[in-house]
Amino acid sequence: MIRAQKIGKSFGPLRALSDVNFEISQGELIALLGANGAGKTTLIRILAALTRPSTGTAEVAGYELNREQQQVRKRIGVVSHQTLLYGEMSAQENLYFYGRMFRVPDLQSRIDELLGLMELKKRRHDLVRTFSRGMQQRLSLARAVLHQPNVLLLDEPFTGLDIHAEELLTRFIEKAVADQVTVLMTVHDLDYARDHAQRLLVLHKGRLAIDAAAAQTTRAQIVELIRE
Amino acid sequence: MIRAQKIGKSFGPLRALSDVNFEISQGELIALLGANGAGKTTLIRILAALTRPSTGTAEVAGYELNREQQQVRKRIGVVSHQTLLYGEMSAQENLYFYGRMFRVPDLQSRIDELLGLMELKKRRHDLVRTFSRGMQQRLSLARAVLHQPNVLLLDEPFTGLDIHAEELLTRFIEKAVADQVTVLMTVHDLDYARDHAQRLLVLHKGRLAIDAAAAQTTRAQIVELIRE
Amino acid sequence: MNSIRSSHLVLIILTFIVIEIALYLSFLYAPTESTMGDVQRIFYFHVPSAWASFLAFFIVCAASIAFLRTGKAHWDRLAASSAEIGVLFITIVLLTGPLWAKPVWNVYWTWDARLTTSLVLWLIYIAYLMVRNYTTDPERGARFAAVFGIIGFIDVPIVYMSIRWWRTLHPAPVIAGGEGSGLAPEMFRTLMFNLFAFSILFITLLVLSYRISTLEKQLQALKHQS
Amino acid sequence: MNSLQQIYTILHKDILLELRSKDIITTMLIFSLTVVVIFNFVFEPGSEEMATSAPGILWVAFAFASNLGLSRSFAREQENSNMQGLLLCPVDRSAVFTAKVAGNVLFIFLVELITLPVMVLFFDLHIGPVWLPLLGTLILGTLGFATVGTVFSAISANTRSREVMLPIMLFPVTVPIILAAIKSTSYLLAGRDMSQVWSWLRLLIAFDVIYFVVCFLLYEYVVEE
Amino acid sequence: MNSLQQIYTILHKDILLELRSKDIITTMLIFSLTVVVIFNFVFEPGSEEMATSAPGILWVAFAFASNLGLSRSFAREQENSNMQGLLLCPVDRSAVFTAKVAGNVLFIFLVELITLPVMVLFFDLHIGPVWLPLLGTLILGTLGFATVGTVFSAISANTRSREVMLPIMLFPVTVPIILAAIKSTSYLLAGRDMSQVWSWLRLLIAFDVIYFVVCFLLYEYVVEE
Ligand code: HEM
Ligand SMILES: Nc1ncnc2c1ncn2[C@@H]1O[C@H](COP(=O)(O)OP(=O)(O)OP(=O)(O)O)[C@@H](O)[C@H]1O
Ligand SMILES: Nc1ncnc2c1ncn2[C@@H]1O[C@H](COP(=O)(O)OP(=O)(O)OP(=O)(O)O)[C@@H](O)[C@H]1O
Ligand SMILES: [Mg+2]
Ligand SMILES: [Mg+2]
Repeated sequence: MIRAQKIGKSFGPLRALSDVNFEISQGELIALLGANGAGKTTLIRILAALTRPSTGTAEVAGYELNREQQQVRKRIGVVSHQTLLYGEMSAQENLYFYGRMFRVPDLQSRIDELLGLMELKKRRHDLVRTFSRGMQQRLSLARAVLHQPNVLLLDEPFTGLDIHAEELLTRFIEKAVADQVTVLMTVHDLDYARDHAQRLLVLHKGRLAIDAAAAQTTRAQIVELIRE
Repeated sequence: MIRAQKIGKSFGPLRALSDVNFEISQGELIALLGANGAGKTTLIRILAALTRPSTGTAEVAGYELNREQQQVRKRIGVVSHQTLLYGEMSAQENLYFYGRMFRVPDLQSRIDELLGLMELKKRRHDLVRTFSRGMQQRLSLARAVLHQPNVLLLDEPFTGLDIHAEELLTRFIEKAVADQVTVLMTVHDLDYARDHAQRLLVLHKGRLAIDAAAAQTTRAQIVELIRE
Repeated sequence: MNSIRSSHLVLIILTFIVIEIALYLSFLYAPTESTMGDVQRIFYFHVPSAWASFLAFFIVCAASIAFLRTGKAHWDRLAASSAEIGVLFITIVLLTGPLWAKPVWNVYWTWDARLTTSLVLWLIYIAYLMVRNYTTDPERGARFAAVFGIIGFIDVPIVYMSIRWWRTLHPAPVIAGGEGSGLAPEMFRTLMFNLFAFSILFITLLVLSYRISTLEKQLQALKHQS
Repeated sequence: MNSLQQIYTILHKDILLELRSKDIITTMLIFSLTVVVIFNFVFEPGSEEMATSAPGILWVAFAFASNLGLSRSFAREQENSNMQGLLLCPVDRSAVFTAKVAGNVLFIFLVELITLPVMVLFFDLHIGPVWLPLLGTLILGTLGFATVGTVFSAISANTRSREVMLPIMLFPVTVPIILAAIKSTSYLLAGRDMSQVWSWLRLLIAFDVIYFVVCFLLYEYVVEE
Repeated sequence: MNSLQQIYTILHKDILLELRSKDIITTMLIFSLTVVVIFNFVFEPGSEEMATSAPGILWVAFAFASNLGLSRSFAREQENSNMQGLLLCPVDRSAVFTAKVAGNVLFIFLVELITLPVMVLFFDLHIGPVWLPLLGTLILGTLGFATVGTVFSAISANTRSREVMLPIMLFPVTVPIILAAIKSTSYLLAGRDMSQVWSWLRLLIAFDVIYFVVCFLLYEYVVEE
């Protein structure tokens, strides 16, 4: 479902990514690991068609990223460092807007379902700017999965979530994976990644240093890469 | 070092905090826990004199919050959900600016020390807006401790940090506490809080539900509060 | 339930009587002006409205200072109520003026000193109301409005004087206008009484509006508890 | 067209945000009044100049107000990188462009419609016989301004350090539009021959068409990173 | 004074940011030049009107340009809630105020200094004999404008539709300053008696002092949350 070929990205003199190659098949749950500044966010943004790679190509959800952006967009759900929510609209209105943009069928009941899942139902009519950090993150997750994407690209999705929401999200991801959704997510919690992900991708200074199942790498190996 | 008396805060009809009372003495490391929206950030912001409480008073670092703000400010270090950094200035320039504002003696060597500690030395001359999330968080931590405050108010300080930086910060906090610095920090990781903090404060819907040493409460008790 | 207090009732009745008298004086007692004709009777509402708005803006400033010093919310509510009523009265001035201007100057508007001044004042206090309403946090909104209310009021006399030196066309002051302001005694008496009547009207409106905002606040508080 | 519904959705969202806060319209309205008042101090009262410069003041007020409205309208897409959220949606860039232009034209035109009568009173203008071509001028000027403004505000909103770009680009580039609009308005108000007016109006239409086509084509390069 | 160093630190930071991006100065410059150009077209070139209204146009251009500069200068403190960072520093609010006013005066004055020669050319003004009092007028007008503007930009930054709220608050309140500045400028350019000019300049000084004192006292209520 995701295939990255020789992806590289430079910001001026700085090479954020070089020669990244990997493949992820449908229904896999992959954790993207790496030190701060390793290039995880940059990679996710490239796969989400938010930034163009300097070199290389990628295929997401069966479509070529550069040529068939619309098709890709329909099929991916993205959580990024920013919430992408409108502060002056309520939770409900934000979801409604994105739902319409994605032509989600039977939108209202889908919104109800997701607000229920994220336990935001009581606050659905409050403006998003009054939400606490964790509440915004929850809503941002709801926004990302609204249109039932086949591929989820999650950049530190657990940020700001309390342990209860963390469990909810874990269960949600597990269920999605069981439904053959492909998930690529960055996390800093190694143990979480090793317990839940089927495979680990570890970036080290912009290069893909490890691409292996959790059982095939030791924790120490990864820690060492992160420590530099 | 911190004494909160009957603190309450309303946002229009919403009561974010009601009747919060506690005391923290010098050199204590306290974890502030609670579900998303429980009021942790609001409490931290009040103690940092960034928001006025609707009711109640507090004393921080030996000074009354309302009357002696300048004295309080000199003695506290704050990490908040925002980085408070200038994106268009370099790491070095940001620290230099804040250092001058706090009249940090021997500033240049202090900056070197902190950039070294946070492992940002190589990037010191890059603009902060080009930093990755974790790098920004590291710099934000350096900014907060620049003037060697007696009291640290840390709102989710581990956000975005990789495991290596997490260890660095943990060690830094332990050392600070050994030097009689008082630390109040919010975290979502219960196990971390129970392992490291001397005492736990748990907020539940704006009220202080638990104020006890880690040994005196069970994990389940706290989890239940967070689950509602 | 005493939704209307007896003191309020007295005020309302007093206002009613005084306004009736004012109407009588303006339309029946005062003589018709020789050159302008009956339009001139606008005068008896035009000038007192201007006076009432100045009074209102003065109260906004005083209450704002009190609010910033004490932090007591009731000063803020007083300032807000007074500003709203002040804007109402200055709007009346801006409506009656052109109505009068069309027949006598043959245009609705000209960029004369007094007219421009009134418009600037209107803009200042519209901005005052907007600052309050556009601030996302109500507590800060109150503080911002108070600051703006004070700085804005410094302007009331300054704007008045400076523009007067700049250009003028509008009639000179009648009351302290010295010789030859040429007002018939009946007219003068009517004007005086109307000034008094509008002051009473202003006070009544202010008291009631303040009362409403107090009740609104209590209602909010009740909503919290439940 | 299959993106019509999405254009509508974006437009609807912008209108919703506007209705909620009434930001753009109310503030632009008061603002254009303020501009008129301030510009008055340029002239001696009742002077000839005042009458002849009314069209200029009118359009400058509209231009400034629009500039503010435009920058607000894009600032809204910036707060939480919402523009990226829009880019994640499966929608053509051209649909986003069209929706944004439509929203901007709508708001600016509404403000002009409300301000115009006030200006007519203030400057004692006689628009009775020419109200229809005047309205046409208003729409044409607004269209050109909003088209260019939409692209430029996207540029200025997207590229960080180039935050300055909106006014820097907008004013010089739209000087032809503003001028043509001022000219035709003043000819109309002065009761000049329609053929003279028409030559300026034609220019205005030409600018509008050119700007729209160019902006439509360029927009996709502007919104992406 | 013990906060002198902090005032300098804040000012230094603002200058550094400006030198890096140059956005405030460029924006203001382009803007005021555009206003002049547009007005140039409003009037018939070389006409009487043009000469008599030059001081007005000059000041209106400066006022609008300053408005833009002021709002940008505050927007910078907003990006990552930097104003909160400043509030965490142990520094008097009045020091922050003074530093911000100083920075704003500096930037605005620079722009005026660059724009002035252009205006002199465009409007064919003869400022030779009066350049010194003219400069004084420029500084005094700028000071008053920047003082009030600094307070208001802090307010407007915390309102919805912040770009528009600033001019809505700023312009009506600064009418006396703009007026006095226009008056003394036009008296100077018309070669009137210095005593007449002086009466307006005195007024300008009085306004500046009053506004500065009041704003200085009120600033602390504005920046806190
Ligand atoms: C067109 C809009 C007009 C506006 C905005 C306006 C505004 C005002 C204001 C604010 C005052 C009170 C000022 C003060 O007491 O110092 C005033 C007073 C007065 N106005 Fe007007 N006016 C307008 C038109 C007119 C016209 C057309 C006339 C009559 C020809 C007129 C006659 C007067 C008179 C006689 C006074 C009392 C002067 C005094 O006692 O100071 N006004 N006007
Ligand atoms: N817009 C940009 N301009 C310049 N450099 C950039 C930009 N964005 C990212 N970088 C650089 O690219 C590198 C990778 O950044 P990225 O955000 O992908 O890291 P990351 O792995 O997500 O880190 P973190 O764990 O801290 O989120 C970093 O060195 C960063 O400084
Ligand atoms: N400016 C505001 N206006 C209105 N409500 C607010 C505002 N700030 C916070 N709140 C509300 O106050 C409550 C407490 O928020 P706070 O940010 O303190 O929570 P928190 O404990 O920090 O949560 P999180 O773990 O998600 O960061 C929430 O219900 C939030 O919606
Ligand atoms: Mg990242
Ligand atoms: Mg929080």
